[in-house]
Amino acid sequence: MSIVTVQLGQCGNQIGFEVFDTLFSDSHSSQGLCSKRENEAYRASCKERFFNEEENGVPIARAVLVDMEPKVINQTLSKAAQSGRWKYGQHAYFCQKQGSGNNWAYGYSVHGPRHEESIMNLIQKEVEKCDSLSGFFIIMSMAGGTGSGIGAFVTQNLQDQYAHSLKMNQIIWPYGTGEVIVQNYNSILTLSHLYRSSDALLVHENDAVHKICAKLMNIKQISFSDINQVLAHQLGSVFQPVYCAEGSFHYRRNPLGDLMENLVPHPEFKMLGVRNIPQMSENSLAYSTFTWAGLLKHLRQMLISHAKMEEGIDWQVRPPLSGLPPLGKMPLNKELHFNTSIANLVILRGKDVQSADLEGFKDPALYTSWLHPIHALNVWKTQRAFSKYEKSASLVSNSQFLVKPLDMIVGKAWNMFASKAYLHQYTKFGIEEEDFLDSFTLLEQVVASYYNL
Amino acid sequence: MGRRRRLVDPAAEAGAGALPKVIAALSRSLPAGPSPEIFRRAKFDRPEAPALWQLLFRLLSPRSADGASASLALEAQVCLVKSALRSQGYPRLVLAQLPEDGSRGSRELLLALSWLLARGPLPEQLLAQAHVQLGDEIPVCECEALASPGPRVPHVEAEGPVDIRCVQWLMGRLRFRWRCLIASQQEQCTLLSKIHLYTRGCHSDQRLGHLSVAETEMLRDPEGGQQGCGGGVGQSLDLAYPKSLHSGQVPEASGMMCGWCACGWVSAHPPGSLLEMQPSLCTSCALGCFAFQLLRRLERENTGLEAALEWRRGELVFWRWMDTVLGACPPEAPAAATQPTFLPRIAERGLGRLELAARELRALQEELCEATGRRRAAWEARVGGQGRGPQWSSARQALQKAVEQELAALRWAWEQDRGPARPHGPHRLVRCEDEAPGGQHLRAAEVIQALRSQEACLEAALRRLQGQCRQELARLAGALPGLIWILPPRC
Amino acid sequence: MLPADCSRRLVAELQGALDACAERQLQLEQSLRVSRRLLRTWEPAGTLAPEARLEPETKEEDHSPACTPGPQDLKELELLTQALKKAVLARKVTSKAGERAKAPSLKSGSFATSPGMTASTPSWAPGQAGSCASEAKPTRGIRQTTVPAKGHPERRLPSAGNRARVGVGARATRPGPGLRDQHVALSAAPEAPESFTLKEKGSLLQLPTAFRKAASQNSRLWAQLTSAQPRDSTNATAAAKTYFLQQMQTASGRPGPVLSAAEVEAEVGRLQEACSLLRLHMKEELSAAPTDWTQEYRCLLTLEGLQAIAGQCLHRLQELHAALAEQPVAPCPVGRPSRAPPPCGGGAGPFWSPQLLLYSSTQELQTLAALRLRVAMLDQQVHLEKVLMAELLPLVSSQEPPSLALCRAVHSLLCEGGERFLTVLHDDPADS
Amino acid sequence: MTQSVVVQVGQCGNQIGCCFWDLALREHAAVNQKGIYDEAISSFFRNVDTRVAGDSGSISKGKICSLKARAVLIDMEEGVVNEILQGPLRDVFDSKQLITDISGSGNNTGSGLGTFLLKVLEDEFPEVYRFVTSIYPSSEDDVITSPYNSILAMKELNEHADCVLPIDNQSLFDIISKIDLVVNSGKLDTTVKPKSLVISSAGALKKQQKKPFDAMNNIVANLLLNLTSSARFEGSLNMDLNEISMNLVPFPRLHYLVSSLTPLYTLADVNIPPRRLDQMFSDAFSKDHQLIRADPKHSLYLACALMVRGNVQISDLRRNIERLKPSLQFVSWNQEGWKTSLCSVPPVGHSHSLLALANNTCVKPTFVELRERFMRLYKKKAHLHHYLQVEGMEESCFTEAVSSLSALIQEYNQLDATKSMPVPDIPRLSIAV
Repeated sequence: MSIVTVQLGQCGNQIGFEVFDTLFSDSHSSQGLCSKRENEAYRASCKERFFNEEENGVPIARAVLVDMEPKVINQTLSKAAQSGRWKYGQHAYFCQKQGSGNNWAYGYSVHGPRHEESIMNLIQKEVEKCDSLSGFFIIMSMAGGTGSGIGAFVTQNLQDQYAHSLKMNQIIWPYGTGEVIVQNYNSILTLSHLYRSSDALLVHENDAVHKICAKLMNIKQISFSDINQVLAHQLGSVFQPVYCAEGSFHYRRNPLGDLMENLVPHPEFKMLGVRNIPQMSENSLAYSTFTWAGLLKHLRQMLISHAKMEEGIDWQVRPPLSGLPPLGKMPLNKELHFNTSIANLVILRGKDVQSADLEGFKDPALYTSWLHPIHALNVWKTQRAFSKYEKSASLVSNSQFLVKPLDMIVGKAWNMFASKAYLHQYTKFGIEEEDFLDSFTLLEQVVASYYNL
Repeated sequence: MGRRRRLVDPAAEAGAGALPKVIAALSRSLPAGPSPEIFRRAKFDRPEAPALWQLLFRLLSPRSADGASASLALEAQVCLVKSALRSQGYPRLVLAQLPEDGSRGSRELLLALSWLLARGPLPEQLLAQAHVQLGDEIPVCECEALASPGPRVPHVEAEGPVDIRCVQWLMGRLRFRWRCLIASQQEQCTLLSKIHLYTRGCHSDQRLGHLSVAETEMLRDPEGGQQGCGGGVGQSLDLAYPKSLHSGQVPEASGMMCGWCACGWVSAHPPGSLLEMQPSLCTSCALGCFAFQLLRRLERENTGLEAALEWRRGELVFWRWMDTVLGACPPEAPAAATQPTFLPRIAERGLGRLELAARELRALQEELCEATGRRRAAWEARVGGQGRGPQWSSARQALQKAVEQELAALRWAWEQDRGPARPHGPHRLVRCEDEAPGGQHLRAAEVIQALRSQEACLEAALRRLQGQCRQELARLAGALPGLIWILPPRC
Repeated sequence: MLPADCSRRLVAELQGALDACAERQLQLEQSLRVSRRLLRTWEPAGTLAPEARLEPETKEEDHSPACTPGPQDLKELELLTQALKKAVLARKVTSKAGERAKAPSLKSGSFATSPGMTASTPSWAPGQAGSCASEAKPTRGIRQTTVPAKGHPERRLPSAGNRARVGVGARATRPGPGLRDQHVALSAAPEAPESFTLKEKGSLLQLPTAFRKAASQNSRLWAQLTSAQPRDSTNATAAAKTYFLQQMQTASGRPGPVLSAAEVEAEVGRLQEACSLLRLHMKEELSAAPTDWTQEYRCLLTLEGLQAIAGQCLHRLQELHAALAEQPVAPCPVGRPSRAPPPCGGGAGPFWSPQLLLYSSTQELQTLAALRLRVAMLDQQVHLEKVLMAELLPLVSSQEPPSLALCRAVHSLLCEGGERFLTVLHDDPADS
Repeated sequence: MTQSVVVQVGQCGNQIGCCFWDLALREHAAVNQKGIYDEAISSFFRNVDTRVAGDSGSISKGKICSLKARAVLIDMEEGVVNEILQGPLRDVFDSKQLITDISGSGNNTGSGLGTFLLKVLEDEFPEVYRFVTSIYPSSEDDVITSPYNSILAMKELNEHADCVLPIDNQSLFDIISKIDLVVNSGKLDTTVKPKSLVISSAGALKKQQKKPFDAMNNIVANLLLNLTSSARFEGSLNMDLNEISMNLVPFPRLHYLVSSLTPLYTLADVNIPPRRLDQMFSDAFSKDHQLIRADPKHSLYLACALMVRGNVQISDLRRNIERLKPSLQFVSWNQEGWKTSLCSVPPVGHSHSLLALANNTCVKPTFVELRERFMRLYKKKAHLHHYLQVEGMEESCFTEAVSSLSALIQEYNQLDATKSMPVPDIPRLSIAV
């Protein structure tokens, strides 16, 4: 089954490129540590999902590029074309000459409706190229204006027009210290709208990825390209093909559906975070060996201690004694260190994957009291190694990972809202105080629901 | 095929040899039908019970007669037969009292079998359910699916109380599953349509014009054996199904049937049942050749059909014989009626459904009562002062009659189950871009129309129920002070 | 936390629905695999089918024996496989020699080649399918078909059709000496492989004769059986059956037929349908604005009539309830109760009849299929809604004060289809 | 790429404008060596085939034929514009882009006509952002009625501009002196670079005498250059012009942004070894680098933008923000009020540069002073009659203007008042559980 990617805004387009490039390089790498036949099947599966029939031997990404200024789109298109390995569709992009100027309202209420037809037509054309459509990846930033505003608008349209197809929004969470001043406003508007129209929000925090670049990848001067590559790596490690079931040698046909069914069925819990291990520079990789037990031990601790990477994990954090209700006996501050999960998906790739033991993730104490680990834990495997890592593990988690950042954003936005700062920029384009209040209400509920797991 | 057919016209050969032949024909037309000798011995209640229990089990649970339950212990089969017969209204309680181990009661079972045979064309129904599906079939209704029997394999059920959020979680999962199903089905439609299009003009039957998946598959992979039992199909099933379900027949069956209609077991074949083939045989028997298999199954079905025809022609002999069997039975003790009997699990779901219906009806009655009361009062106020001449009374009678007729029609609508106009059952899909090749075939557009109206009805019903709930909850919310309820914005 | 019995019921209902869905999905996926395989390039026997390629190499050996027919067949297949391998090798050599540097559509990764590419066996054109002489041939080998194709006077098609016929024919007569000949022929005269895709050459396929015969016999028999149906009601047989049933009833020592569970379910179903029809009718009646007294009177009469019918339905329901309550309950170890028997079980009639359903485009087919699912889904939703209402509404209203979390969840489940949720705020933020 | 139109009004406006066009052309020439008319150039230049008459001569792709600035030159005297038309930049404008009059308007073209145009533009193109770079007179200004002009202009700026970058002559003058000091001190290893943006050879205007005005105009032109760089060139974090107003203007009237440019020697044609990159960030917040006499560090920030050019990465930016943040005071509801952009193309001849724009209450003193000077004059009704002669000008115009300014000052006062107060978090919506 195929997935159509919609890349929106500067951020969405830059990341989209890196994602396709990662997917392509990995599936064409000969370092998969598996048989040639298996490698071919893996490649075919990846191709069906993300690329169209080739044109002169060059596969075409199943993607639609949207931005309100041509600069980034041109850059992205030509970067892909220059790679010579894959490219974007000739007419699969839409751009305008005027950006949304960081104004969510402008993207959502002006650009969106104005260009609705063109954008939806492009998407439809892409959809028609799929024998079978699983759903959409919508890559966008949360704080900008084009990606977030038009992204929310487009997602809503997709919800109307392709109600049954799955919609996963890949959202880039802005730096806590700010890159856009109105980012908290834009963010709450984006999130609240997506909560209504999207099925799952896969969130990447710029801060976290930035740290990974600095600490794990050893990059001194970190560029957006570095950040996007790490991000693409994480996404690739989740969405490259994996086997259907234990002992199966068929690749999963609809991973998006499987993922959602296992992670986001509850309407109040749609935010997913990704963690992966190992992640390191190519130089260090050459000297490293890993065991599944070691990787999974770290990954588990990353999960429960809310660590964003394998370095600096707090090993003191322990799951609450099972049997005890998570609230109550524990001192409150201790409680906050432990990250309670609703549901987790662990993806393992590489050598001897069948020997990996996942008991550690099956502990009921890791999960909210109302969901049994049978419902809450899902494991995907393939022995095909991912991107030069002999063994690697990724975790997609619906847990309290994001509740604090969300709480922060809502809090800051609320402070600003209470002083009515910047509101005129939004009301100018039809987003009224009422709309803000709706967004606050919804997100406060989400925060409360996540806190009260 | 183990048995050669000996076709004899029983009508021409009325006499001593007729009965065994008719019974033999019956046997051949039933899945795993026992030999006539067993029938004969059963008349005298000889210990032939296990074979008959098994036969009845296959007859009564065709759908679960695949690998999973075919291997059920005899006790379980006995229990299932008892409950199935009971739920169909089998009158004799003696059956219920037969030992659970299935060791005894061959005559009683013979009676039960005959009872089933007397009630309807059982062999034909079984043959129909198991027919070799050559075309891409699609049921044009959802009746079957709606009457889904639920899962075969018992799963982990909730132990003790659960949180409402868990219910929400399961509900959400269900929504996702449906969506995935829809996506897969759309894909299957695309592929099916392609296969039909590409094989245009290949079918010898002019009405069909193109090949079906099963037919194409047969051509695609005639030497299936070399490629590992049908390449993908057998293999995939092996992995997709729980091991216990795996019998060689299943892959074969599903490999060739369309299954695309997702109506699941409409087209699922009771494996080998008709074919006198034991499931255990399947993995190692001559399954190698898909085409060969298909042909063999078709031929077996033909044999079954011939046998059924033979049975039809001569069954009178059987019924006369059954009279003697019944005569040999002691009458049931009246006390049996008061003894505790088994009952299929109607209780939970059945009673629940009954209560739901009663609740709905009661609500409706209240509404009607109120509405009528108001109308009646209004009406009386209006006509109170007017004179009532003979003209009035005749008009009144005419009106009463009209209303009666109208209501009778309404009542008829549900008493007749569904309107006969609506198409039902599986149909063979044929791609036909231009005019139909003659005949009164069903057209997709007609089915779509029928489905649309059904959809509209169901949507309305759902909205009504949701509205009801909204009112109820709003009433509750009103009773809580100091709180603001903020509803999600309506999209 | 929900009470235990409520929990059990809801979870069981939802699990049941989930499992049913999963089962459908499984079946769909199986048939999808077949369809996808059909649409890919057809690789001739002897090479691995694309699906098989998904297997890691280590598994390869384990697999083949599972389906090997028997020692005899095994031997044949072995020979055939060898023949094919040699053909492949020979082809590789020739192409390396540069004679056929540009073999058509030979993709890397698929070492596809066609068996039976010899011109020595008699050719057979599908166009003259009527004169299908091949049926007489007892060989279980592979013969090839030549198809007159544009530009190629002798273009070969690896006719699966023919091979199918062969496989089928082989059943009647055990293999002759053909295979060995084949072997020789194959290795002796390898030819350029041709990919066969349904898209390009599907219309050249031909069903084997034996199969066509059996199929037509099959439909003839079905027709006979269906037409034999009226004969069933010949007086003597019908009378004998009726008599038998009566005897059974009498012998059971009970006066009349007992209401069976299935019947009860069916009747409840009918009454439910009745209820919705009545309601629909009531709505119509109430929404109409009577303009004169006859209409007003008629409306009144109708409403009263409806009320009466509703009363009767309710009464009947109570009777059913009573009947059920009489029967003691005993659990049964296997199987779940089925809902009412399908009204169209094995078809509207008792028999399977091969009716046709014509569709004109992929889109139409998709619409049809999607609608069928939609109807099934809605039906399930309505059912679940009712179950949830019955279980949850009393729970919410009985609590004093009701738990807000429960209220919210119930609202989401019952009023929003579980897709959206509401928020409850304290009126005054300072209060909290 | 968003395209912009430059409207240069009055003597000052035209001089700065032309300096800007000159610098922009050099910048593009350095980057775009193949001479292709690309998106970057199209943001501020049209490509015209001069052989074709009329409007149809525009070329959207391919080689550069003849570049025309997207500009309108307006003055009520012919002098400056004529000077331009005779200078090296004459080919960048065609006659249709010039509006001049010989009547003159007595030293108030920029403030009067310029601000009037704002209203016209607003009516005509409501969706297009209007940025104004306005030069505020120093207290020693030789035009006696300048307070009147300024206050009247302020009202228009208040109401019809989206963003105003106030610049005062005094600050520019101080900066020039500082650059001279650095360049001439000889302490640093300086060499004159051949291709950089040399004040003395700026060339747009006659260079008979090296007036400080030229150098001062050059600073403002550089400000514009950096302001538009992200719109003109690629970068990993683009900032469109409209984003400036969106991010930096929390309340419609508080749209006055204090700007600072660092390193200052990028403004000189000297090659000074770069100091640590971090120093550049520190400088941007120092009093000496502001283009208006103000001290943002000791006032309240409403918002701040850092527009970086050259080989600077996001990590450098984040590090410096973290470093500087503690020393700066941000309004309570905008503690992370940073807007950042990265443009990969540095100014010609330099490795990097930074333009900081701050919405800071430190502009207030300038306004207060302006009002005082106005009041001094207005109390005496001095020179008022010159204005009242003009049709449509009434005394109410003055009172309205001054109250508009006072209201603005009042808004700043209120914000300043919150500066030292601890601000409790506003209670959020309270979810009932």
